[in-house]
Amino acid sequence: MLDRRCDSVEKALEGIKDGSRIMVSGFGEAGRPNMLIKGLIDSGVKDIELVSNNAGAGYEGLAMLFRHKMVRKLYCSFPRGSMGAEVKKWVEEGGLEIEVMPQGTLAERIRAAGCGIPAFYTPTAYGTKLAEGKETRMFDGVGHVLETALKADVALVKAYKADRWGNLTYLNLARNFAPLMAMAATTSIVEADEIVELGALEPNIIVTPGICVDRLVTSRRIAENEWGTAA
Amino acid sequence: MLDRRCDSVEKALEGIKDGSRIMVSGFGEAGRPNMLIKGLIDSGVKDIELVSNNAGAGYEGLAMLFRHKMVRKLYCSFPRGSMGAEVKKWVEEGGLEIEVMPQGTLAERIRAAGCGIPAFYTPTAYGTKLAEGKETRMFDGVGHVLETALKADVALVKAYKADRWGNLTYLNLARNFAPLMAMAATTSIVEADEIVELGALEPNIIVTPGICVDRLVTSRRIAENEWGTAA
Amino acid sequence: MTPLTREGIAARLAQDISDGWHVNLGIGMPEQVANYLPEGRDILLHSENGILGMGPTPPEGQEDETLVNAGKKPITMLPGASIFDHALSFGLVRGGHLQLCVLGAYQVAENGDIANWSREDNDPIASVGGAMDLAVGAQRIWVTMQHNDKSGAPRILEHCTYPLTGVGCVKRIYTDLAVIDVTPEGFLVTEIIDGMTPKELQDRSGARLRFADGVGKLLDQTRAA
Amino acid sequence: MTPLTREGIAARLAQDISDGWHVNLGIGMPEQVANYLPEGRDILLHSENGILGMGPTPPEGQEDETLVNAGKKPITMLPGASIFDHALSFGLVRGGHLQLCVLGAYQVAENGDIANWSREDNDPIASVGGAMDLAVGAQRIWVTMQHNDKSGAPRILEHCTYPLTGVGCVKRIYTDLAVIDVTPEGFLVTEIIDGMTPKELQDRSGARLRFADGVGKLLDQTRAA
Repeated sequence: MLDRRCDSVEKALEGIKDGSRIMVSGFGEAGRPNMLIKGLIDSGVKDIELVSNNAGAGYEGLAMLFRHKMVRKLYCSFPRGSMGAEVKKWVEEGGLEIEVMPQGTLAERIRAAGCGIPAFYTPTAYGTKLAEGKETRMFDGVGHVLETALKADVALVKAYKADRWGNLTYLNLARNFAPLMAMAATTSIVEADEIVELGALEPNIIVTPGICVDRLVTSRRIAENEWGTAA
Repeated sequence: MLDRRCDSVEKALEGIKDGSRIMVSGFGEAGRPNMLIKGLIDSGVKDIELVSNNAGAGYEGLAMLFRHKMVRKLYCSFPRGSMGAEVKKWVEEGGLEIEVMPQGTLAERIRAAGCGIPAFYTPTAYGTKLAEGKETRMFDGVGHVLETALKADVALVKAYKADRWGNLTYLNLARNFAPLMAMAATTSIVEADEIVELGALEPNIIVTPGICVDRLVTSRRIAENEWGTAA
Repeated sequence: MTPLTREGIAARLAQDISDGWHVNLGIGMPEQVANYLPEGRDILLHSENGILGMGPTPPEGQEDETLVNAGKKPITMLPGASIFDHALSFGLVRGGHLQLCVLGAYQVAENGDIANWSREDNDPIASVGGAMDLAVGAQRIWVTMQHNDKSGAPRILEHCTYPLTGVGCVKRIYTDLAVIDVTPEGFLVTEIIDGMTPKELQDRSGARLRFADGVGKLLDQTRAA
Repeated sequence: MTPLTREGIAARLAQDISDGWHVNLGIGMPEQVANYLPEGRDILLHSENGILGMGPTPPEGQEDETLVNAGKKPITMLPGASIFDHALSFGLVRGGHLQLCVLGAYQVAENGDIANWSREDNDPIASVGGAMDLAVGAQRIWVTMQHNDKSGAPRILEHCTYPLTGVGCVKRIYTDLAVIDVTPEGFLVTEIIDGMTPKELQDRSGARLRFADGVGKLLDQTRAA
């Protein structure tokens, strides 16, 4: 019987190695898998290469991965934010490396990894400093940049409803990067608001087919005081 | 007021020029916009470059575009079929040119056109005769072929439900190429089983946002005897 | 001679958006355009994080954490809104489907170059977001900005000095002083605030301006809306 | 000595599909594998036209024109089925998400090359469908075919003579006479029908066969199912 449900967050996150590349879904707080992020912090994994549109904010959620110095490298489009000054300091101190890229390029690179496309040309960033050192090529007289697939060892993804095969739906703008990341990682781990009976999700409204998902847990909201303290 | 509905099939198809490249959604009969195909035949447009996974069958629907000698070139993955012998004859007589490509490459080339990606690398067909003459490149020791976006002047698309802004849903396996084609053509023309009030489609289940659609008509089943006769 | 307020710039630009357009409004001043869209037009707002048909800010207390815009501010959905993932969202952008994107800018050059994401070459947290995708992808880029920076330096230039966001993509600029088209022959002023002379505007600009026949008056439209 | 029927080949292969696998079955003999899937395993069938969780043929009169497989035959949906567009469908294929694809073949070479789409170099309507995508994309390619063609010529070869579908991708072959792994050292027979000697099988093959220690008996599993 195919059943991707796990009994605990610990089991869902089992086997994540130091140095792993980990994608985390979400745009701002919408679609952020906070329970899995908390589990990742508890696991003590180190030297993460994090793929996330931004770096988080405040003293909860994604931001705590940085405050606990768990992140070695960040692939993102928008490292600035309310935590900008601190992020800048961590980079200047040498503990954190950042690869900034346009948001659409980030999305398409992740999508490409999931779809078996190793590289593609995009007009985005041509002629700017984000294209420096990259291969370029003209198509129909317009400059384009060659971008490569961005895959990961692990994806942590927040979903709305799920079934035991791992079929997923998302709610509103919480969808954002989640379907792309679920498909682009070797091991995709999902927290869903609700796990429903097989067959309860209408086949036409499923956004991520279960084939993209490896492990599944029911989501729980992490309270402010559970995040602990860190730099 | 944004209202993409047209009063008639004639208006929906207005302005299609001889020599246009036209995409037609559908896989077998699932998702085939037969009312628009019939309208295209009635319009008498010539020298079409047709993009469709296959060539149709029998004496109705897509097949009639060929029987009426309206198609100059076909981009597809599977020209064989119940009409295979005739298709072969038309090619050998010189009236029809066929560019065969793998089905996934066809889909991805159309998707690329809609998404502003002029070219991408795929492992599909590497080392086969369908890659002959194409640019190739190794990624991680695996051979890949460079494929380019396939766009069109017009897309004829079948949908399930639509609203006046052109938001679309599809039913089951009738989805197939439709969302990709709607996005890849300069003018996308849709026949929908039902046109519902704005707001009646739940935002999370819309597959094609209205921005991809230009003209919209309510679908009507074309009876067998309406197709007329031709070679 | 009264320069437009930020709201005035946004309100003026809003008048030029046609019925049926799909529009992305950048973070900051461009967002305010949403408050001045002319009545009776269906204008669909796109946000990079995956929506078309974005509605106004919800009443306090009715915010939903799954309904936020690219600036992470709470939004609502209009009837007819649609939701999609980030790949499709930027497919729509890059694929040229949006009729308009309004961006803020530090600088615009006379060839249409725009600089709006970074003011230093080695900022370790320079943040581009979706600006470069929008710059190359939207059918037209309009810019809203103050005509001069806080020190009075011009932002309308022969060449941008800050790192570029996009090359040759800006079609029109709305400032507190003027509306300016970017044409193959350079900047063309089509509207100017009452009481300002062409020479005064030229003196506050860093590139040669041409003036359209019958330059119009740039009016405050905030009350009209 | 009774060679397996087409159904027998399909039934034998079906036994080797693990619980939880997502599987694409090619048109023709591979499709019949669906009729012999072992009880108690969740095996999700994929079809290129956009479904996972394909169910059996519907009863006559209950066909739905929106429910067809890649061979355009009527299907049903299992509880837990999901629908997606052609780009995502082939993204799943090309991206290596399917645990298995079963293809028919004209020829398989000892390096794993497969030829299954065209028997002449200049067929103007040579039709590839999704075979090349599946050949490069699935985690493993298993082939079902008759050991010899109608004229008795071998289809297991040192080199394919027909146009290739994929390079070096076949992992295992199920024929009416044997089950054969494709290994870095060439063909390795793991099962053979009762009463056939290794020499007889070798004589009907066009490349050198090796035989596993304790080669098993290839049994008819059609009744077991």
